[in-house]
Amino acid sequence: MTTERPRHKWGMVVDIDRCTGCEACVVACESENNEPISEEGHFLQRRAMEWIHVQRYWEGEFPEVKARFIPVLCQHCENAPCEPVCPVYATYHNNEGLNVQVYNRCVGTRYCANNCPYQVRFFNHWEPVWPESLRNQLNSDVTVRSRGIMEKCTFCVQRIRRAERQAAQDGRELKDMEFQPACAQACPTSALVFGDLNNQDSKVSRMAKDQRHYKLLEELGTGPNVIYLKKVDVNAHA
Amino acid sequence: MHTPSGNSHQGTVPSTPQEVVRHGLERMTSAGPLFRGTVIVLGALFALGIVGFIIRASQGFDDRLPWGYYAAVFGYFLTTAQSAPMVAIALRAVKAGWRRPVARVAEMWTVVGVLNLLWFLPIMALVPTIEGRRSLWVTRPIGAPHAWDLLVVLFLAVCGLGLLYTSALPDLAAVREKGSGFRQRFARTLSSFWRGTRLQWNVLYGGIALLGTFYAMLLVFGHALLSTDVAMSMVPGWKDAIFPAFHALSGLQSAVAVVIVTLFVLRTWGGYKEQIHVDQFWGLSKLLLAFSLLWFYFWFSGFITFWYGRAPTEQVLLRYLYFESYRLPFLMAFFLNFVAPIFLVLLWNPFRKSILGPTLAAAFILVGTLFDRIRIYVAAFSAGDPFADALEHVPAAHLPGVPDILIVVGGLAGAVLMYMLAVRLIPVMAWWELKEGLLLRRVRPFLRRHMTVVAKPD
Amino acid sequence: MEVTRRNFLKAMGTVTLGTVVFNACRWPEEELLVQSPWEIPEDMVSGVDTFYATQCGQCPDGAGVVVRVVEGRAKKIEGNPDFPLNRGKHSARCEAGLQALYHPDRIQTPLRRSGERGSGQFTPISWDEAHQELVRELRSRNASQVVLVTQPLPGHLGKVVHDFAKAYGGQHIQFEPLERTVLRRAVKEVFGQDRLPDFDIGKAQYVLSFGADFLGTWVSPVRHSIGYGEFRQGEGRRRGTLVQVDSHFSLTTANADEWVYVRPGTEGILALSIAHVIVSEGLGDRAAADALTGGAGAQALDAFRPQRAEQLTGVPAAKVLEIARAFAANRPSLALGGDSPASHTNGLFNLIAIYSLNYLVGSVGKEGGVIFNPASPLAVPDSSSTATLKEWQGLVERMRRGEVSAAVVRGANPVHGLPAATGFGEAFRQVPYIVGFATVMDETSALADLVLPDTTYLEEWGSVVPDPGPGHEVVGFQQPVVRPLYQARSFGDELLSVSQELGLELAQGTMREFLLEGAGKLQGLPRGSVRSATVEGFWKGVLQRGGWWDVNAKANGDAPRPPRLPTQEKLPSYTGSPTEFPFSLTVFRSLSLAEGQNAHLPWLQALPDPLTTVVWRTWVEVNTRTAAQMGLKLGDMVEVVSPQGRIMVPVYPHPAVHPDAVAIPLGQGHTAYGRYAQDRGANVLSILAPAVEGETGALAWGATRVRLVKTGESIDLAKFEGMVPAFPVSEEEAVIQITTL
Amino acid sequence: MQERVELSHRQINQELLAANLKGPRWWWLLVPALVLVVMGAASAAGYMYNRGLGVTGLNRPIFWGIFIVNFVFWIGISHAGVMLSAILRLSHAEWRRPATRAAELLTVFSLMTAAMFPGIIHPGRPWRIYWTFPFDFSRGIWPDVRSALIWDPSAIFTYLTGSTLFVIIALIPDMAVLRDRTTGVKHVIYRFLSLGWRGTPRQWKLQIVAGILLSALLLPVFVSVHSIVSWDFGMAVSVEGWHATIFAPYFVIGAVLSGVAAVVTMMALMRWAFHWEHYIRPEHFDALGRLLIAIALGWFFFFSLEFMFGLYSLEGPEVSLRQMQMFQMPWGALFITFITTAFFIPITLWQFKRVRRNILLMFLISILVNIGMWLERFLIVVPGLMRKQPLTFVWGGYTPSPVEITLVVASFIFVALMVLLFAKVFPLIPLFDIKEGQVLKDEVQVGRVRVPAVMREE
Ligand SMILES: Nc1nc2c(c(=O)[nH]1)N[C@H]1C(S)=C(S)[C@@H](COP(=O)(O)OP(=O)(O)OC[C@H]3O[C@@H](n4cnc5c(=O)[nH]c(N)nc54)[C@H](O)[C@@H]3O)O[C@H]1N2
Ligand SMILES: Nc1nc2c(c(=O)[nH]1)N[C@H]1C(S)=C(S)[C@@H](COP(=O)(O)OP(=O)(O)OC[C@H]3O[C@@H](n4cnc5c(=O)[nH]c(N)nc54)[C@H](O)[C@@H]3O)O[C@H]1N2
Ligand code: SF4
Ligand code: SF4
Ligand code: SF4
Ligand code: SF4
Ligand code: SF4
Repeated sequence: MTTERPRHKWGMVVDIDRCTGCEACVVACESENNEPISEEGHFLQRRAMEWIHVQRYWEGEFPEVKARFIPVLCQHCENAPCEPVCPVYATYHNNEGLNVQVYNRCVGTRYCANNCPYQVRFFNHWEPVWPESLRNQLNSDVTVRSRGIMEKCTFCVQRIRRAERQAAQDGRELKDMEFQPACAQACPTSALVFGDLNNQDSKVSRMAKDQRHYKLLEELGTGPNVIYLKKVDVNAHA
Repeated sequence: MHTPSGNSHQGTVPSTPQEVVRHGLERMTSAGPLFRGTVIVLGALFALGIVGFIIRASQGFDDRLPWGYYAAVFGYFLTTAQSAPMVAIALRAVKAGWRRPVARVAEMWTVVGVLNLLWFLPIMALVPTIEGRRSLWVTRPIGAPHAWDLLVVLFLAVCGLGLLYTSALPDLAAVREKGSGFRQRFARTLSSFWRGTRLQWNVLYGGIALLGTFYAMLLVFGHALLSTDVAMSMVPGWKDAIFPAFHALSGLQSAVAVVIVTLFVLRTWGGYKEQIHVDQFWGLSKLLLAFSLLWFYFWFSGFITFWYGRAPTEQVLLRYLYFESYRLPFLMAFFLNFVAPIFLVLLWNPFRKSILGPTLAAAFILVGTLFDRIRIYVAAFSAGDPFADALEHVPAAHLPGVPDILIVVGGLAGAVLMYMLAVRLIPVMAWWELKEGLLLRRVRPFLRRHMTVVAKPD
Repeated sequence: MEVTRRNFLKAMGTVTLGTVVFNACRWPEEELLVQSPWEIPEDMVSGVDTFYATQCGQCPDGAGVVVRVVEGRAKKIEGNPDFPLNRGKHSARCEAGLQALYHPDRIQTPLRRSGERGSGQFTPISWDEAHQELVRELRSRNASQVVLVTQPLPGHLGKVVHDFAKAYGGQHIQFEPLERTVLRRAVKEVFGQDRLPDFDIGKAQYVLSFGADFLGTWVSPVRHSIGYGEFRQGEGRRRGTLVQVDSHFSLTTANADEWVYVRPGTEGILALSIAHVIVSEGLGDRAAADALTGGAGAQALDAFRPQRAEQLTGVPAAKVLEIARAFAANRPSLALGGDSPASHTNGLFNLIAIYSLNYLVGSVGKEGGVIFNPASPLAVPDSSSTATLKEWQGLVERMRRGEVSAAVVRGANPVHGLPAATGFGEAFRQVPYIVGFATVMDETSALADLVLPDTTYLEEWGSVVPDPGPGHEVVGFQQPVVRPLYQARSFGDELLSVSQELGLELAQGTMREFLLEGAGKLQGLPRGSVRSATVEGFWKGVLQRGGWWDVNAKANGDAPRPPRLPTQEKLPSYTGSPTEFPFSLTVFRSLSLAEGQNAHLPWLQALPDPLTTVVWRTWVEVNTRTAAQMGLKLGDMVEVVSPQGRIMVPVYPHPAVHPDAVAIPLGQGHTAYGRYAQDRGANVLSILAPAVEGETGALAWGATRVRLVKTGESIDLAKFEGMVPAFPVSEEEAVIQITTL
Repeated sequence: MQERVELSHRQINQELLAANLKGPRWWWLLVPALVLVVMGAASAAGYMYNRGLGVTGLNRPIFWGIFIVNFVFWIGISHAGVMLSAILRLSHAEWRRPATRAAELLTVFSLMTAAMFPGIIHPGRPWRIYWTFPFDFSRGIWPDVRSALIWDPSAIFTYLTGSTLFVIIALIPDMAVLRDRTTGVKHVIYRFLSLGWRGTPRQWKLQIVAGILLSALLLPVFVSVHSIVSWDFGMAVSVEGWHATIFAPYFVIGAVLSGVAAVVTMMALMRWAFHWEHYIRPEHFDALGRLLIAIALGWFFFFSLEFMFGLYSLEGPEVSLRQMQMFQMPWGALFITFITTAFFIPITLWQFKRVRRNILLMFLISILVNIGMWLERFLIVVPGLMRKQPLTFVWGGYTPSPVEITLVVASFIFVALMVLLFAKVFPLIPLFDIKEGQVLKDEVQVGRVRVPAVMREE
């Protein structure tokens, strides 16, 4: 029953010159994707989950101190180091550029997490628990993972599918910017933009060609589908 | 139990100590036309090599590129001739009974160390400074790598000669006693103090062991150092921890090969049919098999890690060293160092147990190693700017010109020439070891058969 | 022997197996189900969803949101793309409204206190009973002795409460911990406006911000952030420059192109010094300069010569010149201020000086500058002014004197949110009768005699007139997206119903009907985003789009007249002597928990502070060097001692805090407020001096000095950052790449 | 000098079968105690299955901890068996005879133990681990052969099967001995296990051929197993401390070092526990000591290369990883412990013959070596993950939890228990091998000394 899908190549542009570090994207993603609540203990055990998270890097010393922010999520690498190491194909590349995580297949070796250079894979060390009432909020489009399973940003694949179904129902092509994943949708500064990199006219394609573009840890050759736009600092000695 | 049958020792071996020396002296002194002809040809080739060198040198040392083949020969000497004594050292260490005719043949090759020392001097001018590039020398000790590499090459040559001299002492003493002419004078100068007292023998045994150990460690260290300083670190982005070990291992493989080929030559044309037997080939061919497998294993360990890692720098390196620029030398090396010796020869017991089989495999390996050194050193010298962070693109291969061919051929000729001349001065068989062997071997009846019993003194 | 041995082994085996099995018998059921290993769940169709437009109620700013509802359950809150204020965007706090709705500690039924006040013992009662009791009590009391305490209430609910208080005769008092009183007064004095203006950051070329954390927590962060995105990399414009003059390293400071460290409380002096430069160098608008100085020109500002300002503010004179010139040259430029400058005893002086700068560069009422908001088209509160600390102190006095016989509290938590030194908590306990409307029991409602289960904003009708608005008329409509949970009843409905029984002159019917009436008025205008011939059509329209707005209905009237700038500096004063209390205390809102209103929501508790990445805790930021000198490491517990009290908090060595200051976020230290908030962290308000801003009587939350006392204890401080402070390992391998483009 | 005792076959049978036929008293005290510990560990595992891996100290980014360390460690120990049996058998090392079965058993049991870690202890969902096997066509999903975690089980199971066969084949003659000396149920069991062994020449020949064949076949497997284990790490392009080309041979030789040291430990224990002074003699420890010197030196060479080439890259994260490893507590302390116990202390002490022949000292040193080698794995696995890539924001730390420590400690107890159980049923020293040695031993008179010799067809 697999249907032939148009060959999209989903990607995201992250303009870190726009990003303020407000973390709206973080909660949006947690809410959309049924991420377990990260309790204090989870942080102390360093097992907190934030599929997208904002990293802060310090530079310099007081008073010449700078703090810079960068949102980091799964880069949906074209050449993903996490994929070939998974013994059971629980994480694989689909033909739309997504690094897909099939929770049900995962046996929990955590090899993929070791081999993800971006550290964006999160393991369910504990069974996630929600108080009964909070379970009402769980997104019915997204699996609730159990313990022993790896999880990570999916590019909100459920939203992609929903939009595709809608477009199919309406008998039309998907439109650029018709939908956004939760994080990009929330981002107040529009630092995150999602779209089809195969479509030359899409916003994301245009932005990806900005002269500020770079990829995280490009030297590893992972071929991320997340493209960053450099931070501008007029005072930086370049 | 299950080793080859054929009690080959009986009867054929000079069975008394006196016989051993007499036969040896005879072989040392009688040089036939074949020998002379070869020496002349080699001498001529060597002279041509010097011409090649002069042509290169006249172009100066500013550009590294034209010197790639010259460096490859240096690496080749290190891998073959200078590694050959390892065979003697290792076999003595494990007290292999069949080593006795092999040891001197192997350690005699250290004479080439002197040539390689001279050979290395121009290379020092070619190695770039380490500031701002990858290098084994993370912080800079004085003159690194130039000083240290030179020291290693120097020590290797000296230590090699020392080892040769020490182990040859009793035999030189024998030449002193039994020989004549310049040979005797030479032997007398070098061995006048040797009286064969118990103490002297003990010092000798200890000295051989000590120098051997030292040589072995120095050699491994030298492989690591030189292969890194003169090859790997000159290719931007090449970070391959196994490479020095691979270089050393390749040295062991070639060492065995060199010894096998030398044994074959000595046996076939040198008149040592009685001393050199299928036993020696059989023993060495086992080693050759092991080293050839290890050659693949070490190569593969490095290769697969880069291949699987798929980082762009590593991909470019693979393309440069294996798939594009130096594909031909690599394929030759791969075939000759691994595929041919293993699958054509060594896997098949009848071949392996023969004299021709191992020799053929060894010959493959010697040629293959030459290609391999070319792949490594010429690639290192033609990789462009060693101060770059990584290879951005695949540099083109550097093809040999006429001077390069002259240098390679001349260099090899020179090395063989040195060996041939050395054989005239120092016995190529360790007579004292052969004699010792005679003492420790017995043939005993066992069940309904006779078996050789070899005693192993502690 | 044989038998015993065998039995022994057997026993051992059984026990071993037993322990394993026994241990594993609580195996989660799902694990034993055969899961499909090849079907990807995301490929499967699940429920059908509906989207309802409504208003964000997570903070007073008012954003339009769309709530995704599947089978009657709210699943996701998203920005309403149509809503002019936030245009589809929202903040982390907004998103977490779902957890306020489904909070596991929601009050489910009306409760009557059954133990000592504050003991937390309550008995559930029926709504009927509760309602009767409420009516009875209100009827029986002297109305003038009754106070109605709420959070700032905009729109129709505000109107209902306001009207109720008026008709009934009680006092309605609105509470906000870090008040905007000074800001409102400054806007009034400088621009002559009652409503807060909109700052057009997106079109500005140069933004000079004095202390305002406008990207994080100040006024309308989502709206500012949308503008900021444009300001940075908007298409077809030059990248703007943001200079942050601040004594605290806030999220906005972190994002500024330049951080100008200024001595706390002297921002006004700096602003005036900048004005001095602009006026004296003739860089600015001449007419404005004349008006501001009363025609005296730079002379009038002589007290603020850069050299002198340098001594007072600590900002080098050269820097003042540089900023002044850049501010004047790169127009449109915009000056705004808040937070730190407003938090001192000279707050009004500071803000007046700061906002006046806009006149000099012609940014008043202009694109890329300060844009004014028109009054609401409906007669509902459009500016949520709150009581000042002075007024609260007055109320405390009245309570102490027994002049308050009953209090009805809704949505406000002054017991937690007023500085402990005001004595509010004590006084409040003496009020004879307290009614608390709450969704989750907080410190204030926990003291109530009658606790009524309120609805969250996702379950009730209402409206919002955003303050500040986007520069034109907007009325946001709020509708329930799910049916009220448990027995929750909307405060507005209950108040209307009570008023009817009390026979007060108030709107009849329910909140929905009241709102419908308001919709009718708008429909009658007829202009704006939704137009319809019928009220029903209009109603449907506004509910679909989440509100009504008219982009052409802008603030009218003449350009405001510039105020006269002060000629003499006004310096802040502190509580606590510098020798005894060497550090000035910076109190700041938590990005996620705000002033504590959101502390009950686990997503927000778990949201890392953007700079320290600390979660679930309160911490004190001490400069890295200072901490090292004092021998303090991450997680070392210290007592922060002010003249008013002490709290225990762990240290976070912070590279960007001034060596003479320490900073503590608000938000934690709850003794109630549900499982996620209770008993975690410390409430810095409990050591704050009840200092007031001299002119307005507002809380001066920056006026306290403290000292640190080592306790020798240490905790593991939960934070998101790894085990080493994040720094770039090398320039080539920088994660964040920089360009000067 | 080799000291040998003249032993009759009867005496050999008596002494070596004592444990099987009678059983020492301590066995009955020790085994239940060990069972208790293993039971405790089983409960810990049950607790972990129940709660999830949260009960470990694992976290992000340290996703692999001491379970994997222990896995690598036991795989390493398992190399002892084949290393000793196969290589020594192929090279006719006479002193191997009493050590072979112990070594092989160590292989089998440590492999079993090792396999448990990635198999049923370490994964998040061990009850799904069978998904890593190609077991079902209808699932439509096959394991991904690109994953080293698929190579792992394949290699390990091949190795386990092969080495088990190896043990069984070597057991057959001894089973027959036991069969002939028991009655009742035991007799039936031993009769079954001896597979109709009558000791005919044909049977002997087959047994020997099978042994040789298995030796030769197992050698590549033995190399591949640990190479593959090393590739679990080396292939990870993302973990700078892991992505080194040298890992395969470095791991293999490290494994051999710890494996042979473990054999020393075990032989000392066997000698003391079963009073096998006649069989396990100082000369064996001496020989093992010399072997260990060579192995340790080789290991150190690879270690140095690995370490130096980490720094060679001059990459920030890599350098800071090394810095942390050496200078930051507790890693620095662990590092010093590791390098002194795994190398410097042993290599120094082993130089002395008096040490090599002192069984207590050898026992203690062998334990030191394995403490060091365990730490070596720890220092590879954990710090590498702690400092992954330049994303310093995520750099983390790791402390193993009590559950992890319990399971790791219990793995040692488990192996001991398995060996003890085995010792109850099977002889720990191969009777036939000892007897063969007795038959083949000889002496040669050289001058006035009698030199020990071994009979051999050569
Ligand atoms: N294949 C199949 N077809 C059937 C049936 C069957 O069993 N199988 N059963 C038949 C029967 S008995 C029935 S009754 C029909 C039911 O058919 P429908 O009436 O189409 O019922 P649903 O699909 O359950 O839901 C209708 C929509 O209402 C939305 N909704 C949920 N809550 C609210 C709300 O509060 N307000 C508003 N405005 N919308 C809301 C939901 O999101 C959903 O999109 O289907 C009939 N058709
Ligand atoms: N989770 C969930 N629950 C729902 C709904 C939902 O959408 N989701 N929808 C609700 C609604 S709208 C409805 S109408 C109800 C429907 O609820 P039900 O009335 O329970 O409907 P069905 O599930 O279709 O079951 C009808 C039964 O009648 C049997 N049946 C079929 N044909 C005949 C017949 O000719 N004669 C007899 N005697 N039996 C027959 C069928 O085999 C079946 O067992 O479910 C309600 N419950
Ligand atoms: S970012 Fe990590 S998880 Fe995502 S595709 Fe790349 S390697 Fe895999
Ligand atoms: S943790 Fe799961 S997804 Fe990751 S490698 Fe293991 S089985 Fe595959
Ligand atoms: S794309 Fe979706 S899953 Fe990925 S980070 Fe954004 S919201 Fe989360
Ligand atoms: S929501 Fe946007 S601006 Fe805020 S942290 Fe995320 S990416 Fe940055
Ligand atoms: S700032 Fe306040 S009103 Fe605006 S989206 Fe966030 S929580 Fe809602």
